[in-house]
Amino acid sequence: MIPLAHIVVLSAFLFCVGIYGVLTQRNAIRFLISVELILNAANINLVAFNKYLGTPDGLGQVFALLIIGVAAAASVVGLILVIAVYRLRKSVFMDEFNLLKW
Amino acid sequence: MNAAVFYLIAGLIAGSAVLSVTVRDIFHGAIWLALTLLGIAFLYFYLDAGFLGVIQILVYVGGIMALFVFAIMLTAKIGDHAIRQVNRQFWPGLLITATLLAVMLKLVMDGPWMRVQASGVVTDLQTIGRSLLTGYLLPFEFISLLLLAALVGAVVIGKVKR
Amino acid sequence: MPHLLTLIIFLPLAGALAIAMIPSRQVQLIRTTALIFNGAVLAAVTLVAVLFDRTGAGMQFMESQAWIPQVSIQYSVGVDGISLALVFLTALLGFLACFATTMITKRVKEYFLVYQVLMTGMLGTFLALDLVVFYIFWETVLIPMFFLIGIWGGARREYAAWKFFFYTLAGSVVMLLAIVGIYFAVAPHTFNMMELAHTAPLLSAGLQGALFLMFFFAFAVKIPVFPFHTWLPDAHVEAPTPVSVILAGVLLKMGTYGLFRVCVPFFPQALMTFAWLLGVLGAVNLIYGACAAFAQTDFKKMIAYSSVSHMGFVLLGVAAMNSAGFNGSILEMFNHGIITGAMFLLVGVVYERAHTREFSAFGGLASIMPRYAFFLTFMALASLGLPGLSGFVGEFLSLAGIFVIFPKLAIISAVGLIAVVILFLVMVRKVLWGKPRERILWSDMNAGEVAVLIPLCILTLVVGFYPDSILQFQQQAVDMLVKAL
Amino acid sequence: MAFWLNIAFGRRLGLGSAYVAVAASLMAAVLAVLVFCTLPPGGAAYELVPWITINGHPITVGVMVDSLTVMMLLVVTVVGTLIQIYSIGYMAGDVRFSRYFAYISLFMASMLALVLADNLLMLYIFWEGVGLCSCLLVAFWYEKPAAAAAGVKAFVTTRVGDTGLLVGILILLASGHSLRFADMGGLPGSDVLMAVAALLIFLGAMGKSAQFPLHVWLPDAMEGPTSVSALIHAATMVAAGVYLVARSYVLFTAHPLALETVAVIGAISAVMAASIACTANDIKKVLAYSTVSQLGLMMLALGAGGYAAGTFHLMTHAFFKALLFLGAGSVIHAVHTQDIREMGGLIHKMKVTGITFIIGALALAGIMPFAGFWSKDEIFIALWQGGDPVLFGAAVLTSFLTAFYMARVIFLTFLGTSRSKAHAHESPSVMTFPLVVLAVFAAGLGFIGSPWCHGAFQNFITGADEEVHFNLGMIAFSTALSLGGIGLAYLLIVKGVKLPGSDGPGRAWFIRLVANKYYIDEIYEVLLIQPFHRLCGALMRFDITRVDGAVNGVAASAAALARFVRRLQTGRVENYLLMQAGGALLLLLIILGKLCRIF
Amino acid sequence: MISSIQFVIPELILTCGALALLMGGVFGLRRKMLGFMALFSVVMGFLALSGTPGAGNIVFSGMLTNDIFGFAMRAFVFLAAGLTLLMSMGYRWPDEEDAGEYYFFLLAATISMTLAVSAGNLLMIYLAVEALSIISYVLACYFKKDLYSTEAGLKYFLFGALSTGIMLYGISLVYGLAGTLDLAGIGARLAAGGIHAPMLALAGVMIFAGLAFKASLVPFHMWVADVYEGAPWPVAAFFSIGPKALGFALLVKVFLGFPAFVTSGWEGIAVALAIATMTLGNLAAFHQTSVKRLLAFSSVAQAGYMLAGLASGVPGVKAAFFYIVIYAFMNMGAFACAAFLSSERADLDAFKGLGRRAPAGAFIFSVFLVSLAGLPPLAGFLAKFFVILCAVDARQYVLAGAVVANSILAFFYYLKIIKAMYFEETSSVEPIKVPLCGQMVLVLCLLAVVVLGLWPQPVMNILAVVFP
Repeated sequence: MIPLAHIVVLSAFLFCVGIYGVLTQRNAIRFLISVELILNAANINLVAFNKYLGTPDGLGQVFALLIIGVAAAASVVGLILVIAVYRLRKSVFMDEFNLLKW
Repeated sequence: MNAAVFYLIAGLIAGSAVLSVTVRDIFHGAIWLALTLLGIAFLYFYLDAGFLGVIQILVYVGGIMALFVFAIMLTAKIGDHAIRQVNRQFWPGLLITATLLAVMLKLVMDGPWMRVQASGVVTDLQTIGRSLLTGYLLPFEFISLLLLAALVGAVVIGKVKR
Repeated sequence: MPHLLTLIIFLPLAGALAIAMIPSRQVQLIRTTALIFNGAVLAAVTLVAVLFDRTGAGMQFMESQAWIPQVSIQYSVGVDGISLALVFLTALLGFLACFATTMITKRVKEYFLVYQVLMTGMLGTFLALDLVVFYIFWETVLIPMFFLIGIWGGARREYAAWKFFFYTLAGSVVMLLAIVGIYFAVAPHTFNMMELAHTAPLLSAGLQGALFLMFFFAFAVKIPVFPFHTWLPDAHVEAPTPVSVILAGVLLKMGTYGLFRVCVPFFPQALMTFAWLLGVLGAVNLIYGACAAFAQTDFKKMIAYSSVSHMGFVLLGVAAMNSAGFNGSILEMFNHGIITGAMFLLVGVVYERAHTREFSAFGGLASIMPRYAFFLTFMALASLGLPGLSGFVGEFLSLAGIFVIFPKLAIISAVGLIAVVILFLVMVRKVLWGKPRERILWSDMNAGEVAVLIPLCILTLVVGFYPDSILQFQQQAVDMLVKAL
Repeated sequence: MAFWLNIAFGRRLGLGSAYVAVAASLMAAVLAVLVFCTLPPGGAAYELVPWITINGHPITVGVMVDSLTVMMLLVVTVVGTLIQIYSIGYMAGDVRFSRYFAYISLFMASMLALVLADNLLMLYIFWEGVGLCSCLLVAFWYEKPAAAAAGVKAFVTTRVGDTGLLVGILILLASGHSLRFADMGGLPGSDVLMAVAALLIFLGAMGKSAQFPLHVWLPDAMEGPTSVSALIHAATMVAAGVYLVARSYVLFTAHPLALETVAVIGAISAVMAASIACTANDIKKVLAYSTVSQLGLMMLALGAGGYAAGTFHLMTHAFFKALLFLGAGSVIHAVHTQDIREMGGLIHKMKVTGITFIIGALALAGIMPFAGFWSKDEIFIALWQGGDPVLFGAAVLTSFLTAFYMARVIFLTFLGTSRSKAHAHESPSVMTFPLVVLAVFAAGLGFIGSPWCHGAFQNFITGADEEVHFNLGMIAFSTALSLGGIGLAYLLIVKGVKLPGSDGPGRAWFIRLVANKYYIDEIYEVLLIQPFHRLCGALMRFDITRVDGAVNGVAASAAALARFVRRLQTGRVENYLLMQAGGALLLLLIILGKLCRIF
Repeated sequence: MISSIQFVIPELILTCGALALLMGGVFGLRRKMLGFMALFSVVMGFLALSGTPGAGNIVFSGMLTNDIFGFAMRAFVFLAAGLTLLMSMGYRWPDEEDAGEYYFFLLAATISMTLAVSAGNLLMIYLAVEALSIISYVLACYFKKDLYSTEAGLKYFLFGALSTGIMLYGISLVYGLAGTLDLAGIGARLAAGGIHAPMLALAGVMIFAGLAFKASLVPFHMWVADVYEGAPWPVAAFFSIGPKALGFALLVKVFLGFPAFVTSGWEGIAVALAIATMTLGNLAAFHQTSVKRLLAFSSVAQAGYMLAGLASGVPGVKAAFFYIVIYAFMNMGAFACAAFLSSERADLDAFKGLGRRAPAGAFIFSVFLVSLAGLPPLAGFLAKFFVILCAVDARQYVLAGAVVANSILAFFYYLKIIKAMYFEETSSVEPIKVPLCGQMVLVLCLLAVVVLGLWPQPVMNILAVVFP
């Protein structure tokens, strides 16, 4: 099989893509997409470590499972916040929300 | 053979992930994200985590993606290509990302995981089930509270009084 | 009276509570209450002075109570010859300034409330024997003073209040660091000043020097020593008259008292090293203050700068490191409190009538206000160090002390004293002499104003003619300090 | 001891009225006479109360009485009493009549205490006390700007000298010596420090006795009431400087340099002031410069070793100069001007004043047998014996000029024709009585120092027992000198003879120089006063812009920094995210760098 | 298992309370009634806490640890929740909408925090923190029709989602490195050595980022001011004490609990961050005119002082937690005063003349502000004093200097409020009334600040037990 490191490289890449999206994209929904990528990168790690390190109680997979649930919850709240703001301002672009500053 | 499958899946994941955050159209981005998540599900299958793969497809591709599409539909005009998608800190952002990637890749390649090979232990569904109800009972219970809170939160914020 | 000192410290605070109970409309009652409590403090302090054992060098009336034993902080108070004079000064000026508070008409209740808190802070500072307690009282003074200047002050009161607050705060936080530093430097760790007087001198020279300079900075701001003095003119000028009296009379002494309580006994080696610095700063203060004062057109500002000048003598006395210097220095503190306190009262008297403090508005007041002329001349003479009045004794002792060590500085200071003389004589000439300006129909000082000044005049005379009346209290303590050096 | 009663009386009763003051000083005078009668040979000293301890040296309040003290006591009390009597008339009608007597009494008390003090510090204290009274009395008519300024000038200028005295005291203290006059004999003679101390003490004396270059205050001090000028600026206080030198004479005699300095300064003052007096037109200014000149003469005598001569002249001078001032006061009282060019022929209207004034003038000019003659004669002898021709010449010149300007004053004021429009009249008897008494003293006092009394004074003051002999040559010489001066004045003033070459340009500048008092005031103005004002102004600006500016600068820079930091909070969340990610990355790099030992 | 259940009885009580509140909200109970219910369940939970079994047992297979630190922190969380509830009950809400949900969220957040502070497993820590975060986003957005409140919620979410995402990735790396997420297990693995240090540093920084976000340390503090300003006053007050204390507790748990985590490469980091945090916080507050923003930045600066304690060795931890306890009272008091005396997003002008209009309120507010600034003899001084003491003891002189220098800076803006209240006058003289619950929270905090300033023994004794 391929070495563990290669899978971690994949997850690291995914993580960085997520960071890239977070840092450079204006659209709040794109931000959510990026965060999903970050969470999935962590999940890949967890599953891979679980497989390679062989945790007997399946911690990695259990954690990943829980994270999927959390990610769902976070997405829900995140999207509803985006929509709440959109309702008031008709915009989803993060750099336009700067009433609160200084 | 095995390795080739992995690299194929990895290529799929990486490529669609990049596209999901770079394509101009947010809707397309969501589609690419779905593809990424699907690829990750395949990866789970590849890593002998079939249950997780199924859940990934069900929850993410089925549930969360639907949410995304709804949200996009509610907020954006499809095909509005004229609007800039990249903010004003593209270069610093890219720089940070690139540095981070370089550091992480270097660390991973130097790290202990190059030599680690897969153990024989296979986490099957029973193991997961047993763990969730014994050792990880509290998180399992707690996440229900979390979901409830998120749900209530979504309702509170989302509902509009007529 | 086992808890006499504690009583003294917290009596004003009790007064504050009592005042808080009175509805703010009952101005006269509030005033009377404040006066009663301050009078009680004065009485208690007098009692301490009477019971004080003049042959004892150590602390008397000591009280000690563990407070935060984890870091060995004690509530510890006591009085010795050095602090006694200052406590008496505080109580006296506190009482008189309270009595002289007639010009405050707005927010009287709040005024006396913070005034009482201020009193507690000042008395506590002079009586505390634990560095942390000392620091606490020291800082307690800041906020009331900030209010007193900022609410009841003159035109630029806010600026003055800010400046006062931050300048002195900057000094005191450095002191806090030094306090913590000395705590860890000595073995066993302690904040107790009495123990520190024994253990701190054993520290290495470098450490002593560093801690000394930190403490000195804190005190220098308060004293104030050039070039850290610029808060003083602003604060003094903007503060209402009774507050100026307290500010000049007592607050500045907190700094000099700190020198005696901390810098001298704890860091004898560092004192030897930096005595020249103190001396030079003292001389600079003396001359610089007098010259800057001379150029002022504002009566009150001039007095304020003259305070800077007088504080130079205190520094010179400390730098002398001998009995004459110390005695002179402590006496000068006391005298300056009395004299400058009276000076500010006198400035207040004309300000209330003229509503300006510019010299150009005055002139020839001797003809229309003879009583005022008497008091102003008297105090000006005391200020310029006329022998026979108290100012001279302190100055002479300081000079005699410093001459032994730094003769050149003493000579420079003696010559600089001429500037002080010019300063005050010219002031008298500008304010009192000459032809009175037209349309001035100011009344002479009333009985109340005279009553406040008379005790101060008497003290000035008594100390001037018979310095031992004060010196006898401090002699033993000073001897002990000198011996420890 | 009863002397302290003097002080107590003077101070306590002074505030009442003139009569109380006069009574008090009269009592003091009586007591002084008593002291004189009971004085034990060699003097007596009484230590009374411990005052302060300076570095282990106890300073006590004490009284020292010896012949010098007694002489001063007598002078002060007698002259003081007479002048106070005179003042009752002179100051009549002044709004601050009682305050005047309060000040005078305070002065008397301080002066007596000064004379009685047994150590330098006590002396210094009352030294300043008399200075203060002088200042207050000079500025007594403070409504006049000139008077107010003169008061300040008097105090400040003497204070410059006092600073020297103070430092001198400090030197003595610091080198561990006693400040008591009685112990001064035991000081180490060769010590340079002691010479410095002596010179500094002399600086104090210079200030008080208005010696060059600190004499400038005395002429200005004439702004005060004339009776004050008589008491303080002629008879007593200014003599305190001479007294101080005499009192600490042992300190000076031990150091030739110190003594020479005294003599030289005295000589310069004597000649310079005498020359100025010749050109002054204000009667009080003439007398003031004359005082400076005579004090210089005393200093000269002391400096040349003529201890007895100096003190003798001090005493006689006190009487006749007080007389002159009072006479001048009487004149001013009558004609309401001080300019001698506007007087003349007053002797006809003011007989008593005129005659007594002339007696005083003759005494001052040194005409036999008036008091001044004998004391000046003593000085001449002392200088002659001192052997320095320059100093002797200076004394001679002074003496000549003295005779000249006194004659000038008399010719212009009392003789000749009246040029005054004012209706002059004789002063009331309360003023003329002291004049007469003083005139008696001025005329007769010299005899106690004359060979006819076998040099009673000299022996009294030095404690020695020597016979004084007539020195006929010297008598003739000095009499001729004085007469010469008077004659010259007669020629110039009365006859209007012009000196050859006096119109020439070469002389003009000299006369202008003298008439402008050698420009010393102007030099001070340029060299000291203006720079001081400029310095103060500069320091104030420095204080505001630099010292305070630095403080405000710190605050301002903190505020500016805060403004910048606040702007970091842009309100744009992507900036926050960038900060966050960048910060974390930076943290990571630092830690990794440390791990790899890069840093 | 029984003991595990016993251990979480307080949380169970809270859960029941939360559900009851949800129901109560649905049935339209008044806000005040709901408030009492919430307070009741918090009090009951607090009482139940004292009945939990003694330290030492394994709880939920190590998901939670039953130790004295966790116990004390849980008690603290209850205290913070109680104060927040009291303040919420005293606050003048604009309407009755979503009242039940509001208290539900508060209780749910409390549960998350109590579980987080007693967690024994990174998995549990992550879940609890994430739950708290999600609830916080909603709370910040509570005024959902308000531009500011929604913006605050969204910003909080955007910042928080990234932070917790990064933390999660770090946790996954720790799993890969140690093979377990159990804190004790990780500790053992770290102690055994042989772990790839750079990778551990990467994981450490990532976890740190997530926790520092909660504790609002620079550079993870940027959200604080915006979120506080947009959120309702009681919510902002809650954020400033609850999640912040949680962040510190977890930092201690993860980083200081297992020194191997931070042995290599981390020297000086905490000191630098502490200095940066207090300085930037104070500087940013310097020119603020919005009082809530000002207090928000002040809370950032205060976090810097706490971190200064943590950066000063073992005794410093004690000092830091002493600080946190005192801070909870004084900051809550300050927020409550500001909330009761002004309105949402009030600026300094709104405080003019309060010395007249609400003498008692203005006085108490001044006490809190002065205590926050660290002036004796109030508790805030002692807290700062102990931190400085520990910093000097640990030879962190620069740190100690920074603390005192910053306290000067801080005085400036605290005094600005006091100045507005006392020095300046307004035309309006109508008195301001504070409701009873509000008075209670003010008096409670005031007593704590004054009494603990003069007599800090109770807190010190507890801390002596917690950190032996």
